[in-house]
Amino acid sequence: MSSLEVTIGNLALRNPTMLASGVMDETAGSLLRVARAGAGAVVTKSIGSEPRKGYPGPTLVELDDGYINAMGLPNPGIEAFAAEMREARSCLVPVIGSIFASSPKEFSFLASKMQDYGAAAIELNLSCPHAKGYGMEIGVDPETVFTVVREVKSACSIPVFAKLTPNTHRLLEVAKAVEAAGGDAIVAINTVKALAISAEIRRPILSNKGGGLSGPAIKPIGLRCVYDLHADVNIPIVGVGGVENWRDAVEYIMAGASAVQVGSGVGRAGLEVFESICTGMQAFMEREGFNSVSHMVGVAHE
Amino acid sequence: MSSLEVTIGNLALRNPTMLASGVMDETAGSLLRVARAGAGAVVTKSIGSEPRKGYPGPTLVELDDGYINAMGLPNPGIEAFAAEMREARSCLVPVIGSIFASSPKEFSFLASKMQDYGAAAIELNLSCPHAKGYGMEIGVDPETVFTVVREVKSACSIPVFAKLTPNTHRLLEVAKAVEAAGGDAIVAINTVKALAISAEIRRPILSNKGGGLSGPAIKPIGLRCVYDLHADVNIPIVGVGGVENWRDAVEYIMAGASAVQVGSGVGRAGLEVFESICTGMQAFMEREGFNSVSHMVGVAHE
Amino acid sequence: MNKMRIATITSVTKEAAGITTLRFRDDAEVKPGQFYMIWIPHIDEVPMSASYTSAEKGITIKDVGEATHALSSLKVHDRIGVRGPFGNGFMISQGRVLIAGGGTGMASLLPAAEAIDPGRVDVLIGAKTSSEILLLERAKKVSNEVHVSTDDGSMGKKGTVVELVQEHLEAKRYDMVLGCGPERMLSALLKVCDKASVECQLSLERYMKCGAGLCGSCVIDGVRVCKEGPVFSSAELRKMKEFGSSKRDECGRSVRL
Amino acid sequence: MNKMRIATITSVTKEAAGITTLRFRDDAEVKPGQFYMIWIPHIDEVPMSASYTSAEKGITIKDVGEATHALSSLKVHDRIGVRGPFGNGFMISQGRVLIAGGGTGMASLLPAAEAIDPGRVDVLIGAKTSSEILLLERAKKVSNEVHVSTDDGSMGKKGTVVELVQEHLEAKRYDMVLGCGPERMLSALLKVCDKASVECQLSLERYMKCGAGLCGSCVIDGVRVCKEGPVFSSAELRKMKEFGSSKRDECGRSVRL
Ligand SMILES: Cc1cc2nc3c(=O)[nH]c(=O)nc-3n(C[C@H](O)[C@H](O)[C@H](O)COP(=O)(O)OP(=O)(O)OC[C@H]3O[C@@H](n4cnc5c(N)ncnc54)[C@H](O)[C@@H]3O)c2cc1C
Ligand SMILES: Cc1cc2nc3c(=O)[nH]c(=O)nc-3n(C[C@H](O)[C@H](O)[C@H](O)COP(=O)(O)OP(=O)(O)OC[C@H]3O[C@@H](n4cnc5c(N)ncnc54)[C@H](O)[C@@H]3O)c2cc1C
Ligand SMILES: Cc1cc2nc3c(=O)[nH]c(=O)nc-3n(C[C@H](O)[C@H](O)[C@H](O)COP(=O)(O)O)c2cc1C
Ligand SMILES: Cc1cc2nc3c(=O)[nH]c(=O)nc-3n(C[C@H](O)[C@H](O)[C@H](O)COP(=O)(O)O)c2cc1C
Ligand code: FES
Ligand code: FES
Repeated sequence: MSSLEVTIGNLALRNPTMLASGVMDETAGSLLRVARAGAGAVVTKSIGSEPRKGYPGPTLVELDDGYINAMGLPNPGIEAFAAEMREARSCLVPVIGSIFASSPKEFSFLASKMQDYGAAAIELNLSCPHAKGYGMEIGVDPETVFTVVREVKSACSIPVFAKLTPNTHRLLEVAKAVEAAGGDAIVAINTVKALAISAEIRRPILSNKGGGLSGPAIKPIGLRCVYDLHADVNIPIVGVGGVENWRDAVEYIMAGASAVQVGSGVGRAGLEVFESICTGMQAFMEREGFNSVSHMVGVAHE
Repeated sequence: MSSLEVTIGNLALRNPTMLASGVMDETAGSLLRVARAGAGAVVTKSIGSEPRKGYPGPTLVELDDGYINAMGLPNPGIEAFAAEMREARSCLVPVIGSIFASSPKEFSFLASKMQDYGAAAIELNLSCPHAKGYGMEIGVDPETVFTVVREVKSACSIPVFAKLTPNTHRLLEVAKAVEAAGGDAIVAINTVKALAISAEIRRPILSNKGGGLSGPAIKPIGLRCVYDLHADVNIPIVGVGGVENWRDAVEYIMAGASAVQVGSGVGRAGLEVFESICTGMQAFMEREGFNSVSHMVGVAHE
Repeated sequence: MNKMRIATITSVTKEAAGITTLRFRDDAEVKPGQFYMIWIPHIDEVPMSASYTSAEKGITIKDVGEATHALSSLKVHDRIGVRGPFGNGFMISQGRVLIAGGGTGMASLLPAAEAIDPGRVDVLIGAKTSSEILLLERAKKVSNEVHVSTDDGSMGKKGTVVELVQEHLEAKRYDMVLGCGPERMLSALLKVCDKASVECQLSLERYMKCGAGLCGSCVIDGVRVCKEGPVFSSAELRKMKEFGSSKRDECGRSVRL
Repeated sequence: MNKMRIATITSVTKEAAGITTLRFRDDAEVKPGQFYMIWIPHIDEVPMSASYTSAEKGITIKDVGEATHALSSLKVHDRIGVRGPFGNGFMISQGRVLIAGGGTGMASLLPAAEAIDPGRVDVLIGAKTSSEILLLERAKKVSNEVHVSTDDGSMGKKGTVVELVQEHLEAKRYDMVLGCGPERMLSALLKVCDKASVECQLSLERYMKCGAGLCGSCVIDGVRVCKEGPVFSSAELRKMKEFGSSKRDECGRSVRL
């Protein structure tokens, strides 16, 4: 029987699906629920130093083929998040702590807190497209990214993943900076800069105006990033963007991802999405003679 | 009655819809047909100095919400294109000559040819995401773009539009370079870098592997680019990306576009797309009390 | 998938002090107990239960802050954005039904009451004082057994609506209780129903951002109120540690109710 | 919208020298005269008419270059990608129908012949020499009137299939002619039909890249052969300046036929 187990660096997962940051992952209760639903790992909402309310509504636009969101990085702050992590840790699967910050020092501080809370790995959000001073403003500059990753690496001993933005022509340079700084994996992609307008109201729908596009609309974009990254970097890649069925997941893995994350798919396909990806992937692997997921990683390059 | 007439710089159009470059615009016959179908202007296929076959198939992947293409800039070359322009020029609407090249000098050469052929304006393709040495490799560098636009401007007297890529975080800088160099308008956006993989065949579907995403999937991305551009530059903007009905067109115009182009919409909604956008837009304008398209331009910023 | 539509206000009705009903046309099919996300341009987007579920939909708003104040101030011809309907709605069961609403809770309960044949539904409405008793006339159209309680005794029975429910459950056999109102009331209601061994379905409120089951801001014990709720059965409610005790604020912090 | 599917070859039949039929399962509904875009991984994607339109589809390939050679070399269990069906297909008309095919043109005509009640269809097959006469046995199953012409007279009438058509049109009343083959043949065929005042539908070939009505590489006088064609009526063909005289190469240059 084909095995779905994978490892990202030294992190072992029962299957290659993870919950993406920002979706049902702000509370212990929801993290535990997603783990029970079958995810191989769960990533927390991106947590910052201070509590943040996020933007006023609307924060989400629903499209036929995805969503545009500008939540504004709402989060309870790293102190209050201790309680959630304490409970979430009891989960069957690794809990990966996502963090955002505006300086290398702040990133290191948050990372060591997350490690203390029992996170199995850190995911650096270097890629939020709609929060001024955070996210992709940092993540498009290879030097800044290098510094952030190196400082976080020296501040903690658990694996450090860097989540990158597709909104730049310098993705590969940024990824190489992550690798050079000792980053353990690259997570690609965060949302794509986008906007929705209401013709009748004559203004942008999101209160923040700009937002980030996710879901099936961006799958071909994410797939391209993962494919290009696989050709250029040697650390593992986690594929994100529009994954909502086994075929999407297999495509990402063949492009070069060692695992995938599911965000919008939770809203669009329900929490069953993790189990149905795994069942479908296993059937595909048996049909096509793949014994393990690792044998599929990057085969589209051959 | 609300008027659909618009002007882009000194170019007057009977309505704000144009055929986008690369779609049914390689021959005089097809350009004339699209003009008859109701477009306010037609843009030719991007023409280079020499004939090019383009890539082997597959060159197109069809998706639920768009296409991924890597045609490879097939074109008959500027010399052979003289005959097409001679015939197409008899068309009721302006014919805009799109050109691609690998140096400022080559761009100028092609532009002056197009002017001789009777083009009403030039569109510089600075943004093709899948042809090595052309397109977006040039279009992400503000200095190169400045030089190209300035040289083309001095080589011809007709308006010069610069078509930009969304695959960069430097879009606004590039647009400002166009403006500073005397460019008459910005066309945004070209396709978004993308990939499609076949799980069963275990490889990318397009022969070129990477391609460009177009259609509804990228509408929110194009809208965002146009919105951001309108806030930052003062020359007119032509919106492209996923326009296939009047609502899409109105959204682009409210975001800041003076006109829109339709590419994928021709394949997805048929040649009727131009007429149906115009009819719908006119009805909307009458319902909402807009006398002219120019009154809608950029209103989403107010 | 619930795309935003723009709707025009067709009527504005002042129901009581600070309570306004807006009607608008929207073609979506809405079940009693479901809610909309309502966009008030330039202000905010907030969840509102459908208080009318026919072709001309309605919402009934209590003015408690910026968004609800702006909503309450809209006029005929003004425009709002609507997404939805979201959530599960009430399951209209067989047998005798008792409906118990506190405050704007009545807004989502009345469409449920109207969906039940008149002979088998009794309605109890609670408020602090008589001027806050909501939708009484509309309730009387669907049931001959409509009773009221006020904290100050200015109308109907003096006391809470939960006490009124308890009296009814003791006096008469009901097969189902439907409730909506402040969570402390709902938590007391669940106890009363459990004691009388009558099933209930209660509609909860949590801080909602996306409304679409995505962001997780509305979770109670990991359950999304916007998706798996807002209506929960006795069995589900009994399992929820946070029910009646804590909720999440805009930042996702746990706060006491 | 025509997404790529991966199909597995279920049978390979050598029809004649250099001519191969591949069968594969594809659930799309295909009309006679429509075509697929066939992806041969690592090689190319090329247009191929459906020569079988039942659940187990088929294509009949003439080996003329890299892609067709690779296709002709496939074995059972090999995989191809298929998009489509594309194009309009033949309109199956009332009355007596005469079918005239040259070369692999028979591939798209036979499904049309099979869709017409046997009593009212005659089939004419042309080729250079007897070994290149295609699908004769299959044609005989749908019509008692199957005739052959060869340039060298090695089988049937010596001469072109157009001459054979002319004879038939003179001898018998037909309501419609369906034709497919090299464009010079089709152009002669149109003249013959016009002279006899019989309507025809002819299937054209042009360089196709997208197959989906988008890129414009297949246009003839501004008309997309992949979308509005590949089958055109006499009236449409008469208006086309490029018909029978020029086509476009891979670069979009006009070249003589
Ligand atoms: C499923 C559901 C149905 C509802 N139905 C109705 C209804 O029919 N009629 C009615 O008057 N009210 C209803 N509400 C409550 C209503 O959404 C809030 O009163 C409103 O959002 C307050 O916004 P504000 O800006 O006016 O007040 P604020 O000053 O912003 O907040 C006042 C209080 O309202 C709550 N609140 C604020 N924003 C939200 C939000 N986005 N989601 C949930 N709660 C929020 C918080 O508890 C806050 O403390 C419903 C809430 C939910 C969750
Ligand atoms: C609608 C349609 C239906 C067709 N049906 C059949 C069929 O049933 N059986 C069959 O054997 N052939 C059919 N063809 C022709 C077939 O597509 C070409 O023979 C094939 O593409 C040649 O490819 P190659 O690489 O083998 O040859 P190449 O050496 O690449 O080319 C040989 C010649 O084939 C033509 N050709 C090449 N590529 C294309 C292309 N993408 N589109 C159109 N023509 C091309 C050109 O005229 C070229 O000169 C059809 C063509 C069209 C347009
Ligand atoms: C509502 C929402 C909130 C998100 N919040 C975060 C976040 O806090 N941190 C982060 O790194 N990514 C965030 N993302 C991005 C996702 O993790 C993911 O990268 C993106 O949505 C693409 O994946 P998908 O198509 O599966 O949603 C968010 C996405 C959505 C839709
Ligand atoms: C098949 C195809 C070919 C294209 N060729 C060109 C081209 O030659 N030059 C160019 O500037 N843009 C080209 N484009 C990009 C379009 O002009 C347009 O910018 C893009 O497709 C987004 O618009 P749409 O969503 O309306 O298609 C091409 C697009 C497609 C789909
Ligand atoms: S409000 Fe976002 S999940 Fe419920
Ligand atoms: S092949 Fe592209 S339009 Fe016909």
